[in-house]
Amino acid sequence: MSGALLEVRDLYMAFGGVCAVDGITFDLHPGELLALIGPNGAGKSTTFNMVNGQLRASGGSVRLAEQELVGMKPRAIWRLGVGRTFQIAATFASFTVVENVQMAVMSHQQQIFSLWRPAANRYRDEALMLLKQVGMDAQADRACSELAYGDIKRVELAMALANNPRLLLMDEPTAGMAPRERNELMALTKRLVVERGMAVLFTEHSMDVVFAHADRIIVLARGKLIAEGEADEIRSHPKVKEVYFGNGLTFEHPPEPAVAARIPA
Amino acid sequence: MTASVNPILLDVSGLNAWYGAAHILFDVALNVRRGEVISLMGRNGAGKSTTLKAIMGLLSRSEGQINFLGQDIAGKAPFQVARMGLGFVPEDRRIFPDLTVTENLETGRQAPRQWADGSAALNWTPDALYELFPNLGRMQDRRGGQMSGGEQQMLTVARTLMGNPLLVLLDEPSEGVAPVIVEQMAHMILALKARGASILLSEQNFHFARLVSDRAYVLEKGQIMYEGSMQDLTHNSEIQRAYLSV
Amino acid sequence: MDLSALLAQLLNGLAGASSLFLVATGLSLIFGVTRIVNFAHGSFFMLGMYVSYSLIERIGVGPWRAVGFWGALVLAALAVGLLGALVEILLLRRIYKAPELFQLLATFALVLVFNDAALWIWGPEDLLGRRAPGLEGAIQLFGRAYPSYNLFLIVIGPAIFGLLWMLLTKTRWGVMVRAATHDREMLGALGVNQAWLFTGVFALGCMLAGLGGAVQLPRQPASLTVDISTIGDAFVVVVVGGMGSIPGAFLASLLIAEVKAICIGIGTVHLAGIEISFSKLTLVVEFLIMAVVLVIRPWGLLGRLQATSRNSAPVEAPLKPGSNWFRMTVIGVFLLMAMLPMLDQSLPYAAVLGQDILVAALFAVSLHFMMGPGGMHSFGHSAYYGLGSYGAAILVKLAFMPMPLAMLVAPLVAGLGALLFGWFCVRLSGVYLAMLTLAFSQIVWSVVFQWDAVTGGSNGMVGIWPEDWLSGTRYYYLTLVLVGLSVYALRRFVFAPFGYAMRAGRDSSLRAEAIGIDVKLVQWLAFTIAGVFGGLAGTLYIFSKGSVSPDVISVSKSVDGLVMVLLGGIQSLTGPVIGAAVFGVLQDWVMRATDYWRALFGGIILFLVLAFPEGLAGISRQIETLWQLYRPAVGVVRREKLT
Amino acid sequence: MTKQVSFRHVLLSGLATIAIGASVPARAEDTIKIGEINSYKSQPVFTDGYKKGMMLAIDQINAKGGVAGRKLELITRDDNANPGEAIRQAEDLVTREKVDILAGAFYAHIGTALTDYAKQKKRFMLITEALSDNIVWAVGNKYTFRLDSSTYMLVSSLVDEAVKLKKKRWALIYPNYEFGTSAASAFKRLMKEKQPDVEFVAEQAPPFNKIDAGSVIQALSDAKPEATFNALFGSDLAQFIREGNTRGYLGDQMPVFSIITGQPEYLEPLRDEIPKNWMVTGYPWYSIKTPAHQEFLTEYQKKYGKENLRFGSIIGYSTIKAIEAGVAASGGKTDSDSLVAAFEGLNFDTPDGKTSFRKIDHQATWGLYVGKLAVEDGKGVMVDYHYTPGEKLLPSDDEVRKLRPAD
Repeated sequence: MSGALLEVRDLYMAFGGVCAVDGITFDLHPGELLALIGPNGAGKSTTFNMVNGQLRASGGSVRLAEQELVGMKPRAIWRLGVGRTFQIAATFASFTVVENVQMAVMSHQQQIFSLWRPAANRYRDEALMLLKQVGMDAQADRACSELAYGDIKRVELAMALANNPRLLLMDEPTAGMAPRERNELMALTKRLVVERGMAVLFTEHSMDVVFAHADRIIVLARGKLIAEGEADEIRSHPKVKEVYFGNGLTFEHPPEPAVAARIPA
Repeated sequence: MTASVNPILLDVSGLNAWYGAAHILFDVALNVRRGEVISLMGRNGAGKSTTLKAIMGLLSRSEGQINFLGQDIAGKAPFQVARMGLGFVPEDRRIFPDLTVTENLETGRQAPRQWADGSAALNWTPDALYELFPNLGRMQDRRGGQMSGGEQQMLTVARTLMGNPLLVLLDEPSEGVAPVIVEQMAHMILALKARGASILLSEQNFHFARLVSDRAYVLEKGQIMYEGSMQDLTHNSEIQRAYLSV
Repeated sequence: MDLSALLAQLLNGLAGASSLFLVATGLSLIFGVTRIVNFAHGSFFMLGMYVSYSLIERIGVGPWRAVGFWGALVLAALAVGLLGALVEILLLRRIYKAPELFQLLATFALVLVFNDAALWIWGPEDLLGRRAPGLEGAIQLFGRAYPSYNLFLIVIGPAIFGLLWMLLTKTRWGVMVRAATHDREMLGALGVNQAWLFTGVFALGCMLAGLGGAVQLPRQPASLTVDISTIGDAFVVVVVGGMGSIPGAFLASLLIAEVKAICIGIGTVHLAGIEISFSKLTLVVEFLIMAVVLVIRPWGLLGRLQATSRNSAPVEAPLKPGSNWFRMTVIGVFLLMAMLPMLDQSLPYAAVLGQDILVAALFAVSLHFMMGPGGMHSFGHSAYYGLGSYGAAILVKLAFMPMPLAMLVAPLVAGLGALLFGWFCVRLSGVYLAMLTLAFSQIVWSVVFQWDAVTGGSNGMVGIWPEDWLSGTRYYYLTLVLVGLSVYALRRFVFAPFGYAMRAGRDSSLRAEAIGIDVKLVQWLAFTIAGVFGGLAGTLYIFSKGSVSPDVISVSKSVDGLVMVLLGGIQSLTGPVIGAAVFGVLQDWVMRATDYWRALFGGIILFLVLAFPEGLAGISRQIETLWQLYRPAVGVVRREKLT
Repeated sequence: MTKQVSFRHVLLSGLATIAIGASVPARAEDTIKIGEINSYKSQPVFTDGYKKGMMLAIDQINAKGGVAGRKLELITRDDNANPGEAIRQAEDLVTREKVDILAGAFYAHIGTALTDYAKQKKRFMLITEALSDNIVWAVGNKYTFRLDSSTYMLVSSLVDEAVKLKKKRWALIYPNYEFGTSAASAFKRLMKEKQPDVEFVAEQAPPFNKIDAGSVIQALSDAKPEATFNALFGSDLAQFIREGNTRGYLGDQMPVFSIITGQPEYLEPLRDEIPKNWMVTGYPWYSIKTPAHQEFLTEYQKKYGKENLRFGSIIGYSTIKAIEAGVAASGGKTDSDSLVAAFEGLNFDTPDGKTSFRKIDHQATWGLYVGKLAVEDGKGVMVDYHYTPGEKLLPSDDEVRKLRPAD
């Protein structure tokens, strides 16, 4: 027994002959923030979709605390304590902010098929607490359709926390946010991980965020796992530099000194 | 830098805009000269994309003066604005997923243009664009929907260039793509600038903006809070902290 | 049927497929690009017949009659295309931003207007066109006479198919059209005047429908009923083929025409002593095909999962519980309705009309329950209305159940039907789901229509009156109370967690599944609930009329419900009630006002469509927007500028 | 508050509309009001002539001073081809217009619904056109009478001629609804009775108004029948004939027995394509020489111009004549029981001669013209026809008693 919460073994996915994820293997431990990085189209979202059951893996296994997840439906996996946010944030557009979170709590409390008593006052306080954690409590009664993109991401996070997940999957959680907001959100995530003993798997394109917050990093390229390790190892990994970082000119803390003059005119 | 003596291409003043009932932009004023790359910076939700969309005529409700090449374009339909030589690259990679790369480019095609002084503007052909974006050249018959995010981002830009725009509005080009692609974007913008293109881009990535632009405007809650050269902004840590959350 | 007979029947089917393809492909094209469910497409087909008739009678005679005839076909198609362009410019262009399916309401109104216009111009009689010059006779094929005109039909379908395919894939215009299907706003930002693109597509689609009608004229007289019968066929073809897919439309029209021809060819057979009439099966065979295809392939034969179009409607506002004013209004209306029978001296008819409006309101509210919060559009809600009414009739007449018990059980019969059909339907989405509901309703209709022994066939069943102690005014009050309770209950459901789960599944099923909501199960239950209350409406209806006929399951009954919901406003919970009331009163009034009441009715709906594109219940929001739009800018609170 | 304000507006305007729509019109006490419900919008070909016929009779009667000292007044309502709507219109006519007599119905299912309504509400009802046998038999009741001849009568008027042909192999074609199916089963039963060796080799029942004529013709001709029975009409019939002519199914070799084809409504659109060898029922208004019909024709064309008559014209006219006779017989009383009593066995004049409502089943003895089709001056006409009075076309009283529930 490895003590891992999530064990991914030889995970494999093919779409009509094209191999999107090609036999990847990794572990994730409670209390750990694991970043999954790689170029667009490397298979990150596909991996996420297989872990939360939205796609059924063509091969390999995904185990959460010894339990096999492959073949289970997303909602069943969710009930086992796997929360998720999406790359393109999707809230329920005709709901208010707090209703979105209430919906998640009501689902967690198995009240979906409750037909009579109004939903508006159910678990409102719990939902407001969750919103407070992500700094959205002040906008609780706004319509979600009016929110800025970054705020929607925060609402999503609050929803994902509604069922006290053991494992949180976050697909580009800070996309569309300013640098400080990114750091704030990830710091919050890290705090939750520690407080709740959760594990988080997240994808991210902002290397500043990744290097600052991830405990460990795994790198995907063309469906294959090409590197795994802590920030320093990955930062100087030649293959990762080649396929993903480039010269790091747009990082706050570039792997090598950025020189604007190196850009050809 | 070089362009401050060049004529003004786009001159916006008193721009207000609304989403439904929400008032988003308040008296925004900015200008772009020929040959300049301008960054519109600010936090998420500050109104950067809204400004670009308002200039393009994509909002159902906006007020103010938008002068492009000496003509008032406020209130014109997006297609009219585009036909006058204003190119728009949206933030969310709105390629046409069922169309091939070549067909996507075709949707953006417009006739070659001339500047008011009679000189020819940049004239793009698919081949020229394939040279600028070698990746696209290798997948001319692939459907847009089957491309990776980075490739789609390239295609969106290339498609807009097919309209031979005199000024390109580029909405968050570095968003949601791998660092290596962001870098390519920076190369691309500088390459375009070298050929004399004018670009107004909205951007949150300060490092990216610093690399490519001459001047910057900083937006906060729908108002312009700062304008100045990129160099000045780089050294103004107060503004950076206050409005860019750096 | 021997082999030569089979081959000959297949050839017959081939000819039939062509005309079907022409009309269906235009519909598919229009839907693909504009997302408009063009209910008036059959009307354009009908006008194609009438216009070509008139033209042929003028220029298709005399020595140049051959030139005149073929020229008339082309001219008729062009004329109908031009009319389509006018419709797009004057009407549809103004309502593209309205909520989903709203354009269906506008095109429904056009059907009424065009039909009366045709009646006014061409008169009520069927007009049998001339035969095509040079193709009057028959050739010998498989030892049988085969009309030479059919050969022309067999050629024209594939020819148009080829031309369209070239147009869409090989021309710049075609590329633009395909791009507009996905994202017309982006296309506009690239410098394409999408308004004219849409006009062009709509005109082309209508022109194809007109051509389909024109080429059919030598085989079928122009008549005022072809609009409705054609639109049904065309929809089926489009859906079976896959919406927006032109090769799909071609394949589907072939499939349906051939299956029909073979059914007719088989005729009546005796199997194990049972007589089976395949000929009678043609009443419903296309809907059977559609149901089977959709169950196996949820997006039609060659269709693909529709990428979410960006060309979509505004987002619905969050639900708000009714204010005190609203509650008082509701109570007021309820009391007013309760007073109607007391007016039997001054307004004796008020209660009669009130009764029908109450039933219609329940029907509309139950439909809205699944369409609005549930996000499942239904073109076949009449199935449950019909099951409720026939359920009651059969329980009373054949099972000798007491009337009150039957009233209780019959809605459950409808619920059972919904449970069964819903299981298949919720696996689909969008227009496909809607069309599968239509298929099921047509299947129920055809069973009821032909099962003489139990349902009384096309004549229906009679003598289903309330028991004496519940008749007359008492029955009105019973209806009022039951409808009131039902509407209240459905409203409660929407405000309860279940209603939230319905809307969550509608807004984003991906996200809903990711927070543990079994979206399909929620939809299935919602579908069934809608079926039960739709059934109750049918039950209430039948005891007020005393008789029932298959009309209660007809497509037009479903369409009436749709019109009420859309007229009232699909994004509002009060919408269907207002829609039903306005629809009922309006129709009752116009039917008496003029002989051309259809045109008047259609005209009024068109006016309402243009004036209130969010439905009648959306008036308030429009007033709000107007108010803000013209409010002087100085009133806006400005934020402090940081310096 | 905008939401509620506008909601209130909608509501009030809705109620106001109900109120205006439902208000009682002024009543003229001295008229006998006839409330007539029909499918005006759905069946304009028939109802146009029908309404004209009714108006002609009313004008004539009122010009003579009315019936029993009261003038006649006609109020028509469209039923939108829907039985539920028809019932509501009946209620409207009764409650708001306070009509004395209800009449109407074109479609069988609407006629059936109104028949049952009459029974439930104990209202006198004259079904004018709907042909279903049920109306006088299976669901027949004390309060309902029917003017036009029934499906059974149409079929039975042709059977005697059909038997004379001594053809063994028959094909049947009819629209797939009650009119067609009951006509076909009546034809088969009557033929079997009179010619036991008859065989029905092909049977096609296309959906009404949606025939696929080419396939149908081929399927019929593949069965090699010697004669055909047809109950198609309207657009289906036109397609059947054109395709049948082209494919050589119809013609000299193929005798066809066809109900209602000779009615001008269905004959005129066929123009000169009338096939040979058809025996039909219909209404040859252009060549009926009886003085009564001549007078009707003259008056009709005087009032409406030289236009062609329809079968609807004579039905509409005779409807009013029957009501006139009924009211006269009841001595001007228009309560339902008096009218029922007056109508049972009532004799009345029509342009086709004396007709009566049978006491046993309330069916009028409306007669039928049976003859051949021919083309004259490029138009289809009936020739060599004879008139068969209705009483000869109905089954025996014993059989009727079995078919009709006791009142």
